[in-house]
Amino acid sequence: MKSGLGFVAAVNLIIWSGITLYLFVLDRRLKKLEQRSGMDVHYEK
Amino acid sequence: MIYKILLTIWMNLIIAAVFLYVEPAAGFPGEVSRILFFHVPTAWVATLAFFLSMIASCVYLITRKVNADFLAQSSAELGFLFCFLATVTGSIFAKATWGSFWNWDPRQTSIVMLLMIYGAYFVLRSAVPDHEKRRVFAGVYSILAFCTVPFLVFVVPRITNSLHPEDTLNPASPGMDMKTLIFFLGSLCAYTGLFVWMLRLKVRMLRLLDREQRAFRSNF
Amino acid sequence: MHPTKSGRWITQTVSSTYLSEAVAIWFRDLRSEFRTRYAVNSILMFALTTLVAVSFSIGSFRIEESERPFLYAVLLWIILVFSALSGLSRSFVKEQEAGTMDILKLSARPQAVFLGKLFFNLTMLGALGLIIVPAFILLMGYKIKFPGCFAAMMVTGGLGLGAGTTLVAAMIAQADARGALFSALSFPLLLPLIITAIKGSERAAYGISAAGWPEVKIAAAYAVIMITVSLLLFPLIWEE
Amino acid sequence: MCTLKVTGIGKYFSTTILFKDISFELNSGDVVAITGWNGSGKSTMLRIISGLVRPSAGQVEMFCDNKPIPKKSRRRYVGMVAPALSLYDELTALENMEFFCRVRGIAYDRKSCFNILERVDLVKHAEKICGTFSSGMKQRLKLVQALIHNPPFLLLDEPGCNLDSRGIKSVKNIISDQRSWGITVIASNEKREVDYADSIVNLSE
Repeated sequence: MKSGLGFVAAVNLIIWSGITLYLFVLDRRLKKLEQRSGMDVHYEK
Repeated sequence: MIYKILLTIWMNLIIAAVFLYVEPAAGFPGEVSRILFFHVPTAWVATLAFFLSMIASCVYLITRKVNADFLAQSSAELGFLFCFLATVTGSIFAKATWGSFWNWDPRQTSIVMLLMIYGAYFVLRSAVPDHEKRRVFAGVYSILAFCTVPFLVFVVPRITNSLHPEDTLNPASPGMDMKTLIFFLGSLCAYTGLFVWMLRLKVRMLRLLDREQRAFRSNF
Repeated sequence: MHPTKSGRWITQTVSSTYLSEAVAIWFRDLRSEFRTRYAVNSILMFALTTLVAVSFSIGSFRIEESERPFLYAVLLWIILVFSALSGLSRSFVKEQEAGTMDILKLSARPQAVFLGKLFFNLTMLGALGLIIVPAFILLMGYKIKFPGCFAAMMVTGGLGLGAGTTLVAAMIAQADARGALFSALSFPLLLPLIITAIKGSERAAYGISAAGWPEVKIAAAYAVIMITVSLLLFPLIWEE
Repeated sequence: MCTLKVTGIGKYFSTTILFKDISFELNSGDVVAITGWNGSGKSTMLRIISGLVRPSAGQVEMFCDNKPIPKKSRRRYVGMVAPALSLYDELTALENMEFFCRVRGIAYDRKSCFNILERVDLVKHAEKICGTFSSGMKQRLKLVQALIHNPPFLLLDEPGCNLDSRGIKSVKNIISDQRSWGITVIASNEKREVDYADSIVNLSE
């Protein structure tokens, strides 16, 4: 195994964590907005 | 909620495994083949998204339910994003294996064509001020564009020969060992899950926006 | 049709077909065009200036003999496609600008409007081809081994060009930013046709055995499919 | 016997409401005036009835002899005049009429066209290019265009605009003629035109 692979994997993991974190934050904010406008009934818990 | 956390863990697991656990596929120089675990799923998701967008457009034109158009629009936007990612990853892969970023391989030609069609689709959406008309036009354009795709599939390969590896990463081919296959399919699933997640977020956003406009209207 | 208390009748619509109505729209467009030269001037001037520019900068000896069939086919189709894109949206855009679009919507069936406009666009393309193609062949010294196949390629290619752009023209006429939008929307749809037409023209010029004229068939199929799909979709964008 | 039934019509744009919940029903012989301030949606209302604009809510139904007229063939039953509807400027008056006859599938007949032109005093301008017409003459030709197929539903959006006293008289004649067998909807704020009507729908209320 080449030595650089660990580094590439780490960078990838960080990027992916960033993306998923962003998606989670977005999810929460949308849920709040939906609750405020009273249209969360149709959506998941 | 739980499936999103599972998806995140699964995604990270796949990345770690792809770089650190799986051996590079035979027939490619060095570690190059590892990008295929990302390139193929993005291309797959792009295809799925565009297809979904076309179906949703048809549904909108028949039923005139706004939700169908939200789905069509979100799906087209995500498809564009994934298509772009597939182009970039494919281009990097091409540089490493064939020596140039771009050489108008049939696959590259068709992907550019798709990017152009959906680029035009977004331009059309932004150019029609009336909401309902915009939805109808976008739906009509996407169906019309979809009708030209078979020609592209039929015509383009006649022009140049493909260098695109067809069999090396075909799950059915015997060249792929068990370990690679598992993580390859795992990656496909993870990407599809991610697409579904993003799609729902986008649809919810559009709904909220629409809702807001309606609420504003009923204040009168 | 419906007798009323004063004994009047709604004027009967007798023996009217989509085709006869389409022809009425086609002839009206031709008549207007003949009087104003609104579309034909812009298309032809665009085509002629491009042709002159190409011919002036390349001439008839710059490109090697062996490369000519292919490169000339590329140049010819680029000239044809882009001059068509510069003017084919005019027939719809003009209706919109003159404020006659609504009156057409009120009086004609959508399919008849589509066919009428398609016929008009094909007439424009025919005129364009009749002038530009011979001029190109003469100016550039384009030698064609199979003139019949070449002509068939031009005709089917032109048909496809008209078929693929008419619906888009109807859409952009009702949108903002009309001029630039037309090429942007049409080009991706036309790409398979252009590739086919270039290949077919090259083959006809080379004189490679063109058994069955495959490219001509593909272009014809393209035209047929686009016209059918457009006929089905046109009422959606025409009627509110 | 024809009926026009408008139920709960509303038109909204993304952030505004033009009007909502407009309902009325008309039978042959009725003349109704739609009034309202500028921008209250008079023209849009007529465009909705004619089928040019899709309402955001409610529906427009038309019946002739108790048979509903499908939306597809509505154009054969509706004649409309509006400032925004222009005729073809490059054609002569007669050519315009010929075009509308052919496109509507009516047998084109020079003599009957002249008869209609006579109703609006345009006979001597029949062979002139419309681009050279004055706005009053164009308005008269628009009236002709709306009458060419003898529609039972006549929609007039400011029929008297740009017309001189003789033109206004012919509008009056057209409306009283229409009263004898069909439905007329007038959108206007002119007192004179509103007076032709038996009932009034006010969009600004």
